[in-house]
Amino acid sequence: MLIPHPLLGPRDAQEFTYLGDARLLARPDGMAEGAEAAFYDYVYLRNNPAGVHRELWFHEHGDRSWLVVTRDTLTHDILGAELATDVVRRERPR
Amino acid sequence: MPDLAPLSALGAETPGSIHTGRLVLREISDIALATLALRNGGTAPMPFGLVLPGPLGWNPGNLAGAFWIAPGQWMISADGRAHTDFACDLKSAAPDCAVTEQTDGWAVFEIVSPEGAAPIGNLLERIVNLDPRILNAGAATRTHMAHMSVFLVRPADDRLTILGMRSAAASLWHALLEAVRGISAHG
Amino acid sequence: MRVSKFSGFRLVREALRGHRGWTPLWRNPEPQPTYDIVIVGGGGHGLATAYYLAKVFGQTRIAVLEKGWLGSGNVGRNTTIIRSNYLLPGNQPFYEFSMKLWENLEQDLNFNAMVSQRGIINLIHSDAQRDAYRRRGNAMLLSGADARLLSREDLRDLVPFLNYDDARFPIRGGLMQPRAGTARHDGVAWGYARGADALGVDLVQNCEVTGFRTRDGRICGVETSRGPIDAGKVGIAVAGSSGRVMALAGLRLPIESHVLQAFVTEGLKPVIPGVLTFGAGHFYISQSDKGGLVFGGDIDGYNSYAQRGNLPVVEDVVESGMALMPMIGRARLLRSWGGVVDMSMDGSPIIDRTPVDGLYFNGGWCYGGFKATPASGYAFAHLIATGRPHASAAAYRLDRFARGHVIDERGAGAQPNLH
Amino acid sequence: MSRITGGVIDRGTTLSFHFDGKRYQGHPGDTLASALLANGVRLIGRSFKYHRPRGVFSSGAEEPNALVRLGSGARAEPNSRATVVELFDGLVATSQTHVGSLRRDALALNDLLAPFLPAGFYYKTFMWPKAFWESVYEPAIRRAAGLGRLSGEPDPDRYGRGFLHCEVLVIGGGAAGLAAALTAARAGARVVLADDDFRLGGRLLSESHDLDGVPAVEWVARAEAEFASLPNLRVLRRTTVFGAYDHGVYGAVERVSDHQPEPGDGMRQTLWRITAKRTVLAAGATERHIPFADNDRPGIMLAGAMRSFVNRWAATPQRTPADPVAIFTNNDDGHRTAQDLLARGVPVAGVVDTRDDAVAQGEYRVIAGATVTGTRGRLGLRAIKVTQAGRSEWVDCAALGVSGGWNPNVHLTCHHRGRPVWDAALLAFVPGSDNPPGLLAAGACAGRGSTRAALADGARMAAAALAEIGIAADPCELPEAEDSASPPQPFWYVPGTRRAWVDFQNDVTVKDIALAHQENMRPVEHLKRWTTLGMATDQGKTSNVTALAIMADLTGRTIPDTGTTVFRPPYAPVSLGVLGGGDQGENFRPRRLTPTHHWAKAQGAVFVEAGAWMRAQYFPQSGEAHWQQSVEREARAVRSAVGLCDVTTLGKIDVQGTDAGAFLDRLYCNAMASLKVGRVRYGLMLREDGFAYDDGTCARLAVDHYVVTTTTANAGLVYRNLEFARQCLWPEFDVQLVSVTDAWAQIAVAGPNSRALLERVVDGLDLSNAAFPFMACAGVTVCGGLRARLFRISFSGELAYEIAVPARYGHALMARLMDCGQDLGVTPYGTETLGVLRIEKGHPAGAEINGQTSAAMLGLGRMVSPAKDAIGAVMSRREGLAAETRRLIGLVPVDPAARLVAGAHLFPNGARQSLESGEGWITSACFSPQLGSRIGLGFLERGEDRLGDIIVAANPLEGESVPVRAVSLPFVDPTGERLRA
Repeated sequence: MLIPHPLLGPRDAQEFTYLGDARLLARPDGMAEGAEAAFYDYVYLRNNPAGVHRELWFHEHGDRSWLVVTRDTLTHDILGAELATDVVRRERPR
Repeated sequence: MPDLAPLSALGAETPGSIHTGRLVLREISDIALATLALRNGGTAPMPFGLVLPGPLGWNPGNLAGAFWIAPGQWMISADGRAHTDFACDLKSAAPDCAVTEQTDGWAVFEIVSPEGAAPIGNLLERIVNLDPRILNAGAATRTHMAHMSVFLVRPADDRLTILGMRSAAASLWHALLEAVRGISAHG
Repeated sequence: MRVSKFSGFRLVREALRGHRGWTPLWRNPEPQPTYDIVIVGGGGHGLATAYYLAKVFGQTRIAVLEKGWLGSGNVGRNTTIIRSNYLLPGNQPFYEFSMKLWENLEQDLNFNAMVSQRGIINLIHSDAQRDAYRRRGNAMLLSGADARLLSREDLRDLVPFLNYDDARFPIRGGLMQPRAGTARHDGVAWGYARGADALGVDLVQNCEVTGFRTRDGRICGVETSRGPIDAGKVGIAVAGSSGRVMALAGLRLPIESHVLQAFVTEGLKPVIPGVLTFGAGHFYISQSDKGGLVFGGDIDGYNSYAQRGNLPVVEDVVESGMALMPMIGRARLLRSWGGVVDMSMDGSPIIDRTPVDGLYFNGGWCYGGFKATPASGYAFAHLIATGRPHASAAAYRLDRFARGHVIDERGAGAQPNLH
Repeated sequence: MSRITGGVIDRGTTLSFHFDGKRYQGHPGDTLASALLANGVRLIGRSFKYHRPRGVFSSGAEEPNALVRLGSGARAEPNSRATVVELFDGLVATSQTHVGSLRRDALALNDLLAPFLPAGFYYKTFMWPKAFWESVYEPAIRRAAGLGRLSGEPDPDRYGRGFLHCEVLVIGGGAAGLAAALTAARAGARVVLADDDFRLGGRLLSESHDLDGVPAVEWVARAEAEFASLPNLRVLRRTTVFGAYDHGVYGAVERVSDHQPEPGDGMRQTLWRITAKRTVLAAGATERHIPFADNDRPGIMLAGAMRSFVNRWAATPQRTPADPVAIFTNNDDGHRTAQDLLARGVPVAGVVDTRDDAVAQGEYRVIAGATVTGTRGRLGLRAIKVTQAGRSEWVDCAALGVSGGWNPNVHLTCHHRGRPVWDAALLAFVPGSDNPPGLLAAGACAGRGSTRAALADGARMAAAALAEIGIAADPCELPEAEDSASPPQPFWYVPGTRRAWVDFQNDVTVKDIALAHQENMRPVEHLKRWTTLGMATDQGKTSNVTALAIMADLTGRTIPDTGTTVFRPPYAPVSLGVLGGGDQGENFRPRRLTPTHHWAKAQGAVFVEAGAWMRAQYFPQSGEAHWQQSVEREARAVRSAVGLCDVTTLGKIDVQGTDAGAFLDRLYCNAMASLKVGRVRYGLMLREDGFAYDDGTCARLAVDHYVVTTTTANAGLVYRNLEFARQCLWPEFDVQLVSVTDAWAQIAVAGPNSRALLERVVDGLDLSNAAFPFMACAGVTVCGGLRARLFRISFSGELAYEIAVPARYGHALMARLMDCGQDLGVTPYGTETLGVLRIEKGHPAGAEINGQTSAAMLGLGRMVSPAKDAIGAVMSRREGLAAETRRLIGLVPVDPAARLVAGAHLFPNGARQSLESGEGWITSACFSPQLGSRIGLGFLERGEDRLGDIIVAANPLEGESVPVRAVSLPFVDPTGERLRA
């Protein structure tokens, strides 16, 4: 597999470590009401589609960036990759 | 000056060196290293007048060199200054950045090809899964090699510098020698 | 219906009359409009469930719906290992129950699935690992299973071909379960299929479930590629596709789908006696009766439904094998394949009711579904027939994650690719 | 000898080789198969199940019959296909799969028992008596099964790995591949041309046609000459591309020195991982046969293979060139063989053609509308029975070429689970529309198999591939070449009552397929698995499509309705040696050495693997016969004087930034932001699921600068988690992270004399309790100005420090501390003693924080701050974790002499022992020199309420059951006086 790193171009997937569903970016507030139910959902119920999946890869043997990679789990085709920090800043404006 | 004698990463009082096949492998033990990281939202400084390069970039500089290692983060190097507190000097030159001493974090091996670029290319294809076009002269990157993380810097076509974890220096050295043997086997 | 009883005597008789008397192993029935129980998934677990529902729990009017051919899922693409060498109270009694069913399976099914108890050895490479395996071995004995702690000298006698000389991670001993071993994977599926068919279960191939029908929060049937089928109860046993199928019922699962590769070499004369598991790299190996070395290692590590993996894992697995037993260097890889496995969030399976009344779920088998086949079928049949979990599978609850009663053998936490 | 003239072999050089102990001669350019045939050797092996005598069947990778064991000793390689083994001087080959001699195989008895051994027979028997399966039946089956034998010795050869990157990978060096490579390389693209064979040319070498009026060999030589001039083209000969993986990655094995007697110092094989933007698959086609009665005799082979042997290797398939040869075909290609045989002076007994309208295309007899219905010749073909219009005759012949049409080699197109599609005109499966992305099939493997079509297709596909990636290219000019297409008649097998083999190696016959049909094993995968068809080492290359056609015939359905055949990697068998071709033995994985490794080695330390690290386990001294003695001495030294231990392996992470404290507050379950500069705090990290994850210390060097430590095992993982938190969870924090584990050598200086010792090396710092109390830290210098970091922390429970210096000075500092501490009783200690000291002190380590335990179980529940959000805090309060009542306690055996081991399970005294009734387990145990007894740590139900109780530690695995007393922790210095001394 090749992961299209947004800064470094296509790189061998062996440089990366896989984490999983990009929903893990959306950590609930631990101090909020009902945090336990929100955390159950966050920790255990990952998206697991047969098709397009947004997922987290860590460039362990590279620039140590966390990436959000969009990949089809049926074909392994990769549709895109972004720095996770960019995704978080965009999707969770503060 | 401390009255303690340093040891090279390969565990000897003098750096390792070997001329094998078409390549010369040398341990470099006197290079000073420190990482420089921008504060959140900070802008890139020019420590020692050095322009910090972008992704995959390496700038040899004059007083110090730099290569990009991560967004907002560079490895700054200075030849022959391993015995000094280089991180402290760098911090003075870039006071608004996070500076971390790295001189002893890395084993540095230099590979020189007296016959030009080809043997370096042959070596690279034996050790790392990188499109050789990524690592043209003037480029640097980190990748995976023999179950280790390494930085590769290509100062010139006939030259390659490899930085590996200091603790794994012997394993890295061994892997390089094995790869060189592989090239010889193919002639 | 006419069922061919299998025996050596019968084989001789048929040989003498040109094998004209053999009948189909199972029928190809058209699906009926209504069943009491529909099992979705004609793999090992689904077929075993149907068999035990009919045989043990006296259920009738049962159908198994399979989207491809019987046994086309992971029962036909695993490394055939059977064992009950678990640590935790939630797991070990279940797998030991499975082992006991394995031990009588062939006589029960009148089908030789080649259950072969040649033993499994988990190698020990450090003192800490020995301590952990001692705890596990004791758990096995305390649950009525068998276990032996082996010294390095014991191992040299049993498996002299390992690298005892210059291994990066020296072999310091092993934990053995002598009753563990292998079974012929396809044979298990076929034996259960034939047994279930003989008891009147309709095995419907090329029939994909495309939706669930509910009434007042209760299941009342399934939509399929061959039309709607009414059912009083529906059991799901589609490991690898669990997420996809349960999504049709609107349920999300604490499961990720991953690809696990497996490998077999060309046939070789006997060289590996039982099952061996490397403790310092992920590698396990046995030799089939036909002579192929059957081995595997880690999952590729990324979500996948593609039933194929990538080269780095192939290299990694074989590298571990070579480090462990460098004598296999001259053997050749003949075939590799990938199976989609349900990796659950704690590495242990789920056999439970669902929020939909009458809909039951069986999945999350991670690497370990094959060895569980008999007990999984039995426990699932028990649950479907009686509404209560079988004693051996009582911990496999769907709500254990929310409640904090995880069964985490490896202590890896909610990270499926680490289990 | 049956060598004829011509061929692409070097007759000027003679090579000697041995087969089954007998010496033969061949030439460079020969394969083992061609050389054996040239020597008149026809019987080469035995089949798997019935042990039928077998000879060469093909001339390539599809060979099912001629399998031999190559070489001897540790280099012996079983199951080698003689058809692809390149001959070299001194080659030794041995036949396999027989008991006794090859000619008189005792297991040939199986053939007589064949009626009792139909497809799937073993599923139906061997069940009675039950115990006999493992004791009698299975061992007998295993002994009889298997093909060749491994030596059982470690593989002595080295294997290489490498990575290639190119714009175009061309797989196959035949007509299509050569045209593709020329086209792509001339356009300037980086091209890799990989060919299985040791000589480029593919089928061009096997055919008698000219190209541009010159023999094909000459045309190939010209192409090769041009290749040599193109630096952007890399030709990999003897290289099999075995698998198509994701994103244009292909696996290939180059057999670097298999054609040499010994690899010498070099590599045997290299595994190439090739990353290509586009791939032109030019893998050719494989001829199929037509099953008929007794069609497996030595001397019966594929007609195209026969042409290869005659044209390329000048070897004829019969014992002497004068013996007649027959052909059985359903297409024109069979006639081509007859023509080539005649052209080379080989007598042709006749061509049996299933087509009614077949006519001779040369001076030979054609028997049209006829089939072969029987054969004679147990160890070598003597005659065939030909049936035409119900009349049969025996025709004498010493060899028979069979041609049933050609199957495109679509294998790699299926590696992404693509399905080939049925081409009704070609009567063959051709690549479908779901090839691996970027792969274009060209030539015979795409169903365009005439020489002219293959050349044109190769050039066209290469140009198309380049166009897709934006490189302009013109298809190379093409030579004049033959352009005949010869689709076969749809004739798949000759029905009959005798056995007709479909899969030769596994002995699957038409009857077996019929029985599978009768027993309802009709889906293709059921058919294959029930009969073992296609599961042999040829992976069904010569049998799958034929079997499918037979099943289609039996079910009355079309072939595409019956199924397709899908191939998985590898395309051809690949040695495990090369797949696992990394370093082996002690170099299997990198080894991390501590800065004092060489010093410790010189002291005679015994080392132990700690994850990737090697650590000193203990330092034996003369007179110590057992490690336990060394450990007791070391532990006593720490408790009474001072000990030194290299603790560099603990992970160290530099955390900087204005939000570093707030950031660490989120990472640790306890508070860190409140830590004062110059102080250290113990920290516990949880996983997000609430279980304990890792522990270590957090030292605040400046307001915006912390250094945190992790356990050795989790250093990399914790760093990854920190980066996750920094980049993905709280990117708004100003935090910078760098791992500095290797940069600093860290040495624990522990024991009542540690202060006195350190005062001798630290430059001018007041180490008194008041100035530098427990949990203080500071940047200092040592030994005359070397920058260092000093932490007053203690894992042993003694007055202790850890001192860090730049790694290159670790060795010298250790030596210095030893030198100047002699009078203080300084003693180096290893990980064993470290373990003893921490157990005495009750500190949890890897056995306690094992991923299954909670902070509460560890007795650290109060550290989980309810006042802040931190990773894992919420989930640690789930019912299952909150209700957990097992607690970490100390354990001592009631009988001080009793053995106490980790891994024992805990039970109430006198209770029945079962897994469910267990109340906990012992996590760690050791002999404590301080207490003079074995001691242990363990988790016990309601442990904190049961101190003083006697319980039982059960270790049935080793037949032990030991009464133990639950005690409070720590065992040593419960009030912390020593620590704060």
